[in-house]
Amino acid sequence: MQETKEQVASSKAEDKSAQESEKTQRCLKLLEAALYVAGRPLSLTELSSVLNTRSQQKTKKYVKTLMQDYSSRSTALEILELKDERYVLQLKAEFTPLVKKLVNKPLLSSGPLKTLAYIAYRQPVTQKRVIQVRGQHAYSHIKLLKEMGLVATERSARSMTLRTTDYFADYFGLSHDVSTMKRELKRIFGETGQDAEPFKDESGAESTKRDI
Amino acid sequence: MQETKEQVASSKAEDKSAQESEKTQRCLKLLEAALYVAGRPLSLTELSSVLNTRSQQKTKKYVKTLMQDYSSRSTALEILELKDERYVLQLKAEFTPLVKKLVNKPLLSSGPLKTLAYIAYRQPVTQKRVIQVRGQHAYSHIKLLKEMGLVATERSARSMTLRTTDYFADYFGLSHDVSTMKRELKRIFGETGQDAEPFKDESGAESTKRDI
Amino acid sequence: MSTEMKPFYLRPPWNILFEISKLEKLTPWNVNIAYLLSTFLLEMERTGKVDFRASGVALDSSALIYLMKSKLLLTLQEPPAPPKSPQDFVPPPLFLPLRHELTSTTIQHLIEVLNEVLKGEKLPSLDKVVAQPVLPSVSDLMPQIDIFLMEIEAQMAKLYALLCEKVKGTGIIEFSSLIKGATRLESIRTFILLLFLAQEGKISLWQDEATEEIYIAMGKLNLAGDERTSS
Repeated sequence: MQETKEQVASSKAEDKSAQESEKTQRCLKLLEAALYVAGRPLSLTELSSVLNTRSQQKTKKYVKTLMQDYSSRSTALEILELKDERYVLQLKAEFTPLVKKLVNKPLLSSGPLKTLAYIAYRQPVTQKRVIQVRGQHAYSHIKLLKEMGLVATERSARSMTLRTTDYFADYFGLSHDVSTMKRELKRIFGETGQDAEPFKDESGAESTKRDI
Repeated sequence: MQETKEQVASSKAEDKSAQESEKTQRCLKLLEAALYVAGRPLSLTELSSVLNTRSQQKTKKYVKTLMQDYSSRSTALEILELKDERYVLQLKAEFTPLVKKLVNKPLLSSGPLKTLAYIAYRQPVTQKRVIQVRGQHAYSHIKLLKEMGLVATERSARSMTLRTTDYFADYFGLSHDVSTMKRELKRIFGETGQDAEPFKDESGAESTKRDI
Repeated sequence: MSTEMKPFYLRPPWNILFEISKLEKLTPWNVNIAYLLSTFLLEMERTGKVDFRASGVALDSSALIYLMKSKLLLTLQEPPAPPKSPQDFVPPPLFLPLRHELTSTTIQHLIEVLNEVLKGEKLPSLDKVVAQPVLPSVSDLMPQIDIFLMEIEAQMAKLYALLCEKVKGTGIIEFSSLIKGATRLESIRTFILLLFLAQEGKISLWQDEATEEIYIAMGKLNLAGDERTSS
């Protein structure tokens, strides 16, 4: 059967756009696969190598599309962009306390996590102050948080000052700039403060423990 | 403003269906969160506990819906149903070779891994025996392996006995049945061209050693 | 009167009960009577100087302070809240967002390490528990002992000085208390030095057969009737 020129042109265009779309889908899946298996922030360079392209611009376009897919879909997972154009796939933090019992690796319990929240919120803050507010237990919390690279100490003339690390900021997808980060945290605490019903028990038990 | 009976009824019905849909969405997300963080097959019992329900029927309905969501969506991930009504979220096999270069974190460092290998091969084995062979450090290894759900203890009248868990079997793709698993380990051991002699010696000596 | 001569109860915190003129001016809520009285009694027991007159005054002052508290309560003055640790907003725990992470360990790794472990298993046989050597092997000790021997004179003098200081009063010290907290190697060194000191007659050594304790006495021992010293 003979085809007219227009028909050929249009079917070629369709083919091409179908191919394009297929290619896009494949790239998106590859990026998703990479972020899923790595479980850590990946740089544009690493992501580009998975796509087998040298164009970081292209990779960026794809990863942004994937981010949008994730945020528009009803899902417990999120893809975040960190500083220095790094990207990470993770569980939304609100789900952590609900499923952490299924995690097969040692996790921080809520005591140290509260101390971490306090340090993040009040930083830079003296160790003395943290102990006053959180109790003697907080010494071991601080030790643990330092071991995990979430908190760092600075020793000044008269005291030890605590602050969170860049790793901490990355882990939570927060700004590396302290004052911006504190604003972001306020928003988070404001939000979880309202729908934090399931945590109430824990935090209640915690505050009675604190003053031993 | 006055509302007619019909209007009230219909708006109530709408409210209810909106609530239903919201509840469904939340359950789907919780299941997704559970499967994501576990990274291993989860039973209906485990999944039900996350949903805080006793009805495995309900859980099954939700997990099937989630499976369909995943299969209808263009994604590198899939949810599979295994035998015994267990479910797992995993990367589609075709993507593994393309992204495995990004996986560089071992499950365990070599000390605890050795202790795990020994327990797997000699199970059920007394804790005392493991310490004798692996040294005092093995106490902390055993603690870690238990925290990670790779090993479980049974306390009998006179001693503590160690064995590997189903998670261990799933992780390494081995049988859940202990004697089959040990045969599998032996077979792989032979295939990898390891010097199989010590095995024979040891397994001969084993029955006398094991129960002391 | 010098401060050393002052009875303890005229020092803080108990002095508050004995400065009657100041009593009426203080804020009764700031005084923890139970604490003052119980520590007062303990202190008196400790010093062994029981003073009924002082006890009477303390009791009288306490009663007065109680009376002041009661009066304030009757006039509906709220007692101040107990001192609290500083109030500050403690945010809810920051849960780390979890990330699924594939790990690289394979069954091949497991098999590789298994091979090593099973080789190691042959060494300690379960049927015959290998006796752990009690002392470090000679080869471990020798190089260190060489240096040790070179400085032996100085070490002996040092140990002798230490002994002189430690035996003050009794003239005798147990070996176990001398080496308390020392490592095995340090203990061995100390014992060798003691042998040298004994040889020079600077100290005497003997051992209790029952407890196996070694006793060290300064100088040549002359314990009449003790058979162990003569042998």
